[in-house]
Amino acid sequence: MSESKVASMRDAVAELVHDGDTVAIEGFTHLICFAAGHEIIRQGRRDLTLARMTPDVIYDQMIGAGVASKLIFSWMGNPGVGSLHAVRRRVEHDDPEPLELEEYSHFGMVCRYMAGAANLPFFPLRSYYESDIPEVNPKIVPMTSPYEDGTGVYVVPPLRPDVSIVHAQRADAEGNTQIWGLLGCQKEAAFAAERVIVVVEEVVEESTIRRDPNRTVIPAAVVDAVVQEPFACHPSFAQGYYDRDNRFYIDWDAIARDPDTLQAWLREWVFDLSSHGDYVEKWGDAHWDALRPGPAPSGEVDYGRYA
Amino acid sequence: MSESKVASMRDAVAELVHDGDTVAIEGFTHLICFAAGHEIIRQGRRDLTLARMTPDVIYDQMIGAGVASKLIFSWMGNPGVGSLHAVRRRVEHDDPEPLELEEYSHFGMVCRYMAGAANLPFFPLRSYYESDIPEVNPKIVPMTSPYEDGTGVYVVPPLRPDVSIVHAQRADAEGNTQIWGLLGCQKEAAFAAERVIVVVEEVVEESTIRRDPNRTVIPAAVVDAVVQEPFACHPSFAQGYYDRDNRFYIDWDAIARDPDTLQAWLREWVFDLSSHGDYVEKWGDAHWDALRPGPAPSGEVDYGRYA
Amino acid sequence: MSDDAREVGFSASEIMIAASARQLVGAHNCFVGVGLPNIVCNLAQRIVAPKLQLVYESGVYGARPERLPLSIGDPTLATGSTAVTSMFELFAFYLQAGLIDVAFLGGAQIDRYGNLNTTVIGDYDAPKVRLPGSGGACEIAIHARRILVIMRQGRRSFVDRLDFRTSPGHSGDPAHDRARGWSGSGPTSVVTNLATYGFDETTGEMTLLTLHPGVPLEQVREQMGWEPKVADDLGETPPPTTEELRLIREELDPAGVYTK
Amino acid sequence: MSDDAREVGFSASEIMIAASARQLVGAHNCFVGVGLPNIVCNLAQRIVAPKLQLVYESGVYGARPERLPLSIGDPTLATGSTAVTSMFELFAFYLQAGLIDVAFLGGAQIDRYGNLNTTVIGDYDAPKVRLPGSGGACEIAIHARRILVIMRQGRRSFVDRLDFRTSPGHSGDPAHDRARGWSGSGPTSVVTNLATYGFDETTGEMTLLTLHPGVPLEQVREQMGWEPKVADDLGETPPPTTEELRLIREELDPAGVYTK
Repeated sequence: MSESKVASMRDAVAELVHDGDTVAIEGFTHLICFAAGHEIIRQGRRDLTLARMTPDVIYDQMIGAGVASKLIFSWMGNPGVGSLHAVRRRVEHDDPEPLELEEYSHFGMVCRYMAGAANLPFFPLRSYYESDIPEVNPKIVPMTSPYEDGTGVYVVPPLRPDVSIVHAQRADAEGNTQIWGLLGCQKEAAFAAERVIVVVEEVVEESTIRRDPNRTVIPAAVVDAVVQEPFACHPSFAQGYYDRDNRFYIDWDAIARDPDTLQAWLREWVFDLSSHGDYVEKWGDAHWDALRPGPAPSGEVDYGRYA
Repeated sequence: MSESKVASMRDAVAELVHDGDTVAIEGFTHLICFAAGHEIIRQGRRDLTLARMTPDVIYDQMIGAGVASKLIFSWMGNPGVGSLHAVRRRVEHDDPEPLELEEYSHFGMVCRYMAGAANLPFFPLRSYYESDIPEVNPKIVPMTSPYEDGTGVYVVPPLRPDVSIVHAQRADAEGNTQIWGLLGCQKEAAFAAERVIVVVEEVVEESTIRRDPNRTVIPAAVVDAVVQEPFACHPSFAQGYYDRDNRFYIDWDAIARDPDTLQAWLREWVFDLSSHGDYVEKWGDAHWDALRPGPAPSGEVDYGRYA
Repeated sequence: MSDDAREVGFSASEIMIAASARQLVGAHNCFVGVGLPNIVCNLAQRIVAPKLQLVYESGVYGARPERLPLSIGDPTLATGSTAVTSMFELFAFYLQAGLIDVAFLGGAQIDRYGNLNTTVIGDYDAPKVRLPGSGGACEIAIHARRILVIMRQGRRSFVDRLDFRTSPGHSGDPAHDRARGWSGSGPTSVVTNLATYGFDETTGEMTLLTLHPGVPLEQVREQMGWEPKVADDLGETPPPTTEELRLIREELDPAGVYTK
Repeated sequence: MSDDAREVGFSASEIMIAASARQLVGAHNCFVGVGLPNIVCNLAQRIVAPKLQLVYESGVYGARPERLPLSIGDPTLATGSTAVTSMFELFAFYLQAGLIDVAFLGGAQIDRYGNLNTTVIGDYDAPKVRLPGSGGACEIAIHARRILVIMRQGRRSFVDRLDFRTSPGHSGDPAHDRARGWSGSGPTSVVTNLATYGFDETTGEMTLLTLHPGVPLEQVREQMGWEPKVADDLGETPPPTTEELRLIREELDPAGVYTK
C-alpha cells in the first residue's frame, strides 16, 4: 500500500528544482538544510527567488554563488555574529549584480506560508501599524474588519513556493515526516509548496511513524521526494542528533567578507565535492563526535489498542 | 517557580462558571468533559450560551437540565445513533422553552475559535458559497480578496468563550497540558477563552511535561484551574485510558426521548450524586475494566541534552 | 461458477457498498464518513484502490482501524494512523487546499442537481424536523474533487425543491459551475438502495445510469420527487461479487451493524 | 560592607544587565532576545521575577536552558522547556493575543519617541548599510505589553529622525496612542551604556531618569542626536550588587561572551 519516494539529493534537486523557481529552504535556526543549498549551487541553478524567514549563512552561500536574483524574507543576518556579506554586497553595491528584495516581518512571512498552505487568497494579521514596511512593500495591504468593531488589520498574500525543501529528523519512505524541537515553518512551507523535498537524518519504518501519529508534521500526501542525508543541516542542527556548529557561523563572517575567499570556500567545500557524503567525510569523525549531545529521552505515551 | 492551580471540579466550576456565561466544552468525539457538564447542572447554572462544534449527548443533558438559553454549533446529534431529543423539543416545540441557535459549518466554528485564539477581528475561509447557511446567520459575511485574483471568501467573527473547559490526558499542577490522539479544537478553544479549566486523567510532575515539550498543547499561561478527574469523559473517551462507551450513546436515545425519563436520569446520575467520584463508583469497576484498551506505546524520541 | 453473488442473495446495503466502492478506482485521499462510507472505503482499499488513504474530519490521515469504527472520532482511528492533526489543519491544509480526491456525503434531502439539505425540514425558524446541520458537509461539497452521495431514495428525500440548501451541488448552469473556481467538481455519483446515478456533463442534472438487479424503472420513478432523466444506455448495476460479499460479511462488518 | 559593587568595579554591559533585570519585577511571560536580554531575563528570574517564563519567538515557552544560548533557536532552549509550538502559534496565540508582558528590543537607530530602525541606514532603495530588517520586532513593538530597549547610545544611534521606522514606538500624541487599541503600551524604558530613560506619560517623550555611576550629564547629551528631556529628580543608576555580579560572572556568562 505504500510507495517509496526515497531519492538521492542529486536526483531530487535535478528533478524538482528548476532555474527561475521560487525555492524555500526553511527551518528557524533548527533544521536548515545546508546540503540541499550546496547541491543547488553544485548543479548551477540560476535566477532563483529564494524565500526564507531568516536568510542566514545558507543563503549567503547561495547568493554568493550566484544562484538567486531575488530574496523574500523577514530577517537577514548571521545570528549572533553579524551581517551576511555576500547579500550586502549585492544589495548595497549591486556587486556583482543587483538582488531584488521583498521583505516582511516574521509574522508576515509566517502568515504568507499559512495562506499558501490553507489555499487562502490573503491572511490577516495585526502588525505593520505605523511602520514604514508597508510603504516599501505594496503587497502588505490594509483592511478593515467588516464587524462592528471595525478593527484595522493588514493582510499579506499567500506564498506558494515552487519547491520547499524541509529537513526533519525522520520520515518513512513515502514521506510521512516527524519533527521534534523547534518547528519553525516547516509544516506550513511544505503544505504551501507545489513540490516538496523532505531531507531526513533517518528514513524509518512506516511502523515507527504510525506508533506516534501526533508527532507527524508533514504527511506523504504533499511530499515528492525523501532524501536520507545525515548531518545535512550542518552548521545548523538537528535536535537530538547534533548541535549547532557555532564556530562555523563565526568563521563564516571572515570567509564571506572577501569575495575571493568566499569563492575559494565554495570551490573547496561545494564544487570540489561530489555530495554531502564527501562533505561529512571531509570534516571528519572528530568534528561530528564533538557536536553530539547527551541523551534526553522524551518518555512514552500510550495510544491504547482498540481492536 | 511554579504555582499549583489544582482544584476540585466543584470549586473550579463554582468559581469560574457564572450564570449567563458563554461556555465551551470542546472535544471532537474524544475528550468531551461530561463530568464538568454534570457539575454545571448540579450547581444549577442558568442562561448559559453553550458553544461546541458537535453538541452531542453532553449538551442534550445540559439543555435538558435547563442550564442554557442559546447554542452555538456546527453539527448536533448523537453520533451514529440519531437525534438529541431534549434539544429538538426546545427547537421544534419551545418545550419547555425556546432555545436560540447560531449555526456554522465545522470549518466555520474552527475558524471562529482560531480568530478568538489569535486575537483577530475576523477569519477568512472558503466555504458557504451558494449555501443557505449565511442567510440564517448574518455573522457569516462575504469578503473579497484585495489582490488581483479578487477571490471571494466568507469571514466569521472571533469566538471568545467566557470559559472553556478542556479535557486532556495529563497536565502539571500549573496547567501545562498534553494531549495525544484526536486534538479537536482543544487548543484553539483554550487560547480563545477568558478563563480556562483543564480537566485531566492525571496530574503529573512538571518534569514529565518538560521531557516532551512538543507534546504540550496548552500552556499554563492560559489555564486558571487544573482538575484531576479520572473517567471524566465517560461516555466519551480518553485515548489510551478508556474506550468510548458506545452502549451508553445508544441507550441515551431512549432516555432522552421522554422528558420524564430524562429528568429521572439526571436525578439518579447527577443530582443525587455529589461528585464525579460517586458517578465512577456507581458504574462500578467492571464497567471501567471493560472499557480499558490494550497497550499501544508511542516509542520515544531523543531531544538531546545540550549543557 | 459465476463471480457474481446473484444466486446467494445480497441486501440493499450490500449492493450500495459494492457499487460505491467501485467508484473509488485510483483514488488517493478519501474523506470518510462513518457507517456505509467507512465500509465502502475499506472495501475499495482491498479491491480497487490499494493506495487509498482514509482521511477523517476528526483529524486523522492514513487511518488503519483495527475494528469497525462506530464514529468518525473512534479511538481505533487514531491508534496506528499516519498522522493526527488539529481540526483547523485538517480543514485548511488538507480539505481547503484541495488534497482530498473524493468524499462521501448524504442528507435528508437531495435535489436533481445534487444540492443537499442536512439542516431542517420545514421552515428554518419554525422547523418541522430539526436536522444535525452542516458539520463539515458545506466545505466538503466545495473542496473535495469528487463527491459521492450514498442515500436511500424516496419521494421525501429526492425532492424537487430543498427546504434548505446546506451543501451546494451543481447550479444547473455548467458555465457558472466552471467559473466558480472551486477545487471540487461537485457530486459525480449517487448510489441508492434502488439505482445508481451520474450527473449530465452539459446540464449538471442527475441522470439514472443503472437499476439494481430486480428493480423496475417504475419503482425508481415512484421514489423520486421529479421525473428523472434516464441514460440512453440504462443498464443494470453489477451485483456484488462473491469476494466483495465475503469481505463485507466476514471482515468489514461481521456483526452486520450497517449491512443487515 | 556595602551590597553594591562600586568598589569591585563592573563593566558597562554589567550595569546594563542589572538595571534592565530590575525592570522585570513581577513579570510573567517575557519575550527574550539573544545576547544581553537573555542574560537579563535569567538574572531577573533569580532576583526579582521568580515566575518569569522565558518565551522565544523561535517557538519555545518556558525555556530552562542548561547553557547560555548562543541564538534564539539554540537546541538547549527546546530540551526541557514547557512547550514548543509552531511559529504561527507563537506569534498568533501568544504575542498577538496579548499574553506577552514584556519584550526586549534594540536597533541601529531610536528616536525620542522610542521608534526603532533595524532595516536600513540611508535610503531604502539605495542603502548605505543594509540592516537585518524587522524579524519579529514590528509585531513585538505592537503587542508586548511593555517594551524594554537595551542599546548602546551615540549620535548615530539616538537620532532626531530615523532613516526607516521598522517598529512603532510612541507617536508624540498620547491621545492618539491610547486610541490605537494595541495590547502593547510601547517602550517604557531604555537602558544604555551611559544612562536609563523612561517615557513621559503626557508627551510620550524619552526622559533621562538616571546616570550610571561616574557618567556626567554632559557625556549623555553629547551622545544623543537631540536635546534630551531630563527628569526633575535626575538620579544615579544603582550599580549592580555583589550578588548580581556573582550571578552574571559565575553562572550566566562565565565565558564573558556578552559581558566583557
